Amino acid sequence: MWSLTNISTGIHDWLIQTFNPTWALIIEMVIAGIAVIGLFAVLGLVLVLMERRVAAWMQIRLGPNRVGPFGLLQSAADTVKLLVKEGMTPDGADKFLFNLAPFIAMMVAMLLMVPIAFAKDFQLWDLNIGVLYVSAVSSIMVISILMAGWASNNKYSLMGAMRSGAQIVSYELSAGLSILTIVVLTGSLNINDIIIAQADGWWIFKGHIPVIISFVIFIIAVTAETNRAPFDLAEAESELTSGFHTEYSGMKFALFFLAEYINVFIVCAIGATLFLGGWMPFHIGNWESFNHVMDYIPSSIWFFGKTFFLIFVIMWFRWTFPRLRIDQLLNLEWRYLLPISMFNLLLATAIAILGWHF
Amino acid sequence: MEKEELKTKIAELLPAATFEESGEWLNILVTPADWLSFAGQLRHDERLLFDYLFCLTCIDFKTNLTMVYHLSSTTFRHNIVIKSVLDRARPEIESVSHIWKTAEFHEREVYEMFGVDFLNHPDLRLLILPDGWEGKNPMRKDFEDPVNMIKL
Amino acid sequence: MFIVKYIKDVFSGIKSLLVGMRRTGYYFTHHKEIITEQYPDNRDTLVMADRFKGEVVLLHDENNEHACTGCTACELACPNATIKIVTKFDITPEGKKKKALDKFVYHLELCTMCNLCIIACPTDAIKMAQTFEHSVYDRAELTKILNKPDSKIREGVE
Amino acid sequence: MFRETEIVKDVSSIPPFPQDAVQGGGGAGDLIINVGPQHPATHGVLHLVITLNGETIKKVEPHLGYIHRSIEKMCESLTYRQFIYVTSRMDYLSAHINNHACALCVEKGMQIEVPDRAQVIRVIMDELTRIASHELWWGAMAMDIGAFTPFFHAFREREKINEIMEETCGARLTMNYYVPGGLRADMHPDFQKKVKEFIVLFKRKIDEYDELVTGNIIFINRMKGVGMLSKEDAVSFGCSGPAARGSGVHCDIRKLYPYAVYDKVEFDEILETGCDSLARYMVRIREMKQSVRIIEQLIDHIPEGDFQAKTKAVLKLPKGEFYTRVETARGELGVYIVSEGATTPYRIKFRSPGFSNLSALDSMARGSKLGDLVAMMGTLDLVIPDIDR
Repeated sequence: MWSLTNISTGIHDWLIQTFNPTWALIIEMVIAGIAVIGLFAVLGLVLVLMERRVAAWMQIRLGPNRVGPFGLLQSAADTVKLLVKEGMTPDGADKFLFNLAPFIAMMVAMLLMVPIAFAKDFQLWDLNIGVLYVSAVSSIMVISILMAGWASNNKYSLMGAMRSGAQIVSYELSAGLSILTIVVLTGSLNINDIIIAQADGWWIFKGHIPVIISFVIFIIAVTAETNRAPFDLAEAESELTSGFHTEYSGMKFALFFLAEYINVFIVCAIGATLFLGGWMPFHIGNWESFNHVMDYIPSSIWFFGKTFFLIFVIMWFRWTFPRLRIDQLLNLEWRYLLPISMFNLLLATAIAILGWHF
Repeated sequence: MEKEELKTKIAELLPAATFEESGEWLNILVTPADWLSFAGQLRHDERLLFDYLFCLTCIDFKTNLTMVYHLSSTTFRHNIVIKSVLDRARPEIESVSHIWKTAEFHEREVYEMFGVDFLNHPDLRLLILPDGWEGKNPMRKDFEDPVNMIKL
Repeated sequence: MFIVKYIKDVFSGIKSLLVGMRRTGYYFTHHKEIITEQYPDNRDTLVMADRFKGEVVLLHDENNEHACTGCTACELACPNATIKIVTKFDITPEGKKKKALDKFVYHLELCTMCNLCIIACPTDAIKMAQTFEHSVYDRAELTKILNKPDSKIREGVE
Repeated sequence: MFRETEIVKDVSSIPPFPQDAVQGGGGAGDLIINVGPQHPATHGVLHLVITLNGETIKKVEPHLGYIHRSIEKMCESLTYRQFIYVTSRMDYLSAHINNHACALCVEKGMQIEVPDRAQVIRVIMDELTRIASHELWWGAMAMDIGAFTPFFHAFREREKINEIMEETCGARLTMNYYVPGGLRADMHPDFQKKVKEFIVLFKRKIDEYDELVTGNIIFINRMKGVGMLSKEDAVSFGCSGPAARGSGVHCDIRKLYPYAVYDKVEFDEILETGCDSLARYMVRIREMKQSVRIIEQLIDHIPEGDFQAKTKAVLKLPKGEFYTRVETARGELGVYIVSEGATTPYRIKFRSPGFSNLSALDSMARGSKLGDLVAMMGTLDLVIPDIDR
């Protein structure tokens, strides 16, 4: 089976042999940092292009088709445009917080990248509380939005930020509860353990009804948490012009923009890991030969395939549904998602204890 | 109700009104002093029920300003036109915005375009013209704007 | 019962959302439905409707002759002062003075393509052209003189 | 699925808003925001000063005039043939219908008999315009609510109508096709064929609208109970068109005071009694189907004959006053001409539907959420040049 294991262990061994352990670790960190930043840039470009294409096709348009072959370089051109634009800071703004906010958004997105297993044995840090880490760090996101909204000294921005605060805090709950379903079934918070537990079938097939319910709730909750339509109340174009990033321009805007897409990628990666087996190929119980054939497809392709499928679903939502109103949004969480996911967690626990899953 | 019926009915309500029947609808000429009480009667009288004020405007006849109210009833489907001649130097008439709510906006428009002062209007401010507009009222016949008006 | 209604609500809600997603999903997979026109690329094949009102032109025939008598009917018909006719006096072979067109000034920047001048013209000298790419760098370029240099009125047009 | 919002029905329970607050600082806890003159939801240069308490609207105050061109004053210096074209620029989405109102008024004054052929073509054109206008409204309103895709789907059908218009009238938006006494030109030879093609296409596509928007649970919850406009208020505010018919006011000019050939075709006046945004939405959706019904009845029965009556070269209305009203896509458009017997009107007044409909916005919006305001503005279908004139 082709995997990235050899490359990563190779580099590690070479570094250990060449330098003393401290330096080796530092160099490894630098490499990881550069890799993450590189991944960020590439993902940002790919996801923006994907969003525009998905939107265009659903809207019976062609989408970007001018820059480069099939418009593939469109998002690169956009990046250049945003880079050379003037990044204005409004006069009445709290300058320090205003400039800090996009970087916090970006930092959160970077931190979230840590425990994700991109392929077999290809993970920045095999954290034993990986799932907990993700749900803890992702709630820092709201701080950057509140900061941006408050520091802009703009009424639209402030309203967007306040909406976003209420929204993210509420939806953390059901996202967390639906993650717990898997934790209960696996019995571990470690992301690698969760993936290994799905070696004989993904949780969405093995765990039947409770996992399917929690998968649906998870998708809804993370769509809300990443502020994407139909839950894009924080930027609600037709109501608040552009919400919390009304006053941002140039690179600072680009950072927010990028952070949004990276967040989408990360939550989809988590969803794919928990429910669809991460890099684990499609296995069915003890059909050895079938499983063996599936193993020939590299694990990174499995991972990215599943993640991009979930990203597509979230984009599909965005280009189909109207936006909810703020009170309806909170009603949906507190009256529907939260009770259902609590009940569902109970169900999942019962199934886990009784061993009714496959 | 037909024109004649309307005419007799209205003559009962307001003997001072003068009529003109040449047009499509019955035209009634009232004095500004009579207007407010007459409007209330038109709106609430059982047999008239003019509840739909569909057009409110003013005409500058150079010698006077004439307010024109087009009224209709959604119950009986009859229409009348009320006219009231105002003094051009000091045009004043009672507001009817509490009888027909649509009059509030229309009267504000007439106020700024013709300078008609509506007494007891709840919020008589400029609606269309920019804040701090000074000078004459644009829709009057003697208004000249040397910058923006092109004479053909 | 409350619970039954609750569950029913949830399912009918989800169903209505899925119906919408099926529609967008259909268009996502059926690219034949795409209706985008790639304008500057299809310029060669682009056919404008024959009545399209692009700009006013004065018709000239192959002898560089037009049918404009300089009667200013179009100038009077125009609501925007778009057309200005400048006339001159020609000397006919009999030695009489005759009014004729000197310059047909047309301000494209003022024109609203209302077509009233075309209706007003008694000799059908002007018509609407199907051009529509009028953008220029200088506003002055939009003021045009429609009669070509040295053009004359066609014989027999009164 | 979601709980219905509690709309504050009794507006008087909200304390009156201090007048000076709009100019300067607000009352305690009030947030004053300016929606417009440049804002994605106003679809034009409308300026609303909104006083908010949290997300709840306390007062909406429209400030107009950003696109005021004083068309009424302009028309005073244009002849009766010339002034019609200006009115296309008022409610640019129902340009044909505006022109129709003006042409009718001049014809009424001059007592011109319009040939049957012209009248039938006028009605077909009016109804096509109405469909096109409602299509645009549908897409734009869905976009206000937050769904972007319907906008493009609506434009696909609208484009077909525009093509028909372009072929016959020579323009896509401001056609100036109607002249006093009939039409400027006869219909294009392909006109009937194209319209029939459009009807086939439209009937197939209108069901998609229901799938995409009308049946959507989020959409229904955004619209239901939002922007209540009672029947009495609708009449008192002078609302007309779909905005009033959503409140159950019988106000379709085509039925009440038929003009052209509207008394010879069969169609239903759509009335909804919901009084809310959803009712106004449903009125427009159902009205499109009625427009198609009218076109279907007429398209095969366009009588032969002249498309224009013989008129004098210079039109002079006799001294007097003339008022005509027609049903545009937004409601009742009244044209009031005061003539002194000259070649130009002495005074012209356009009673535009948008102006009256807008005046109802304040009382509709009080007590609801900021997100509802865009839904209300969407279903009132405000076209700003129509309001400002």
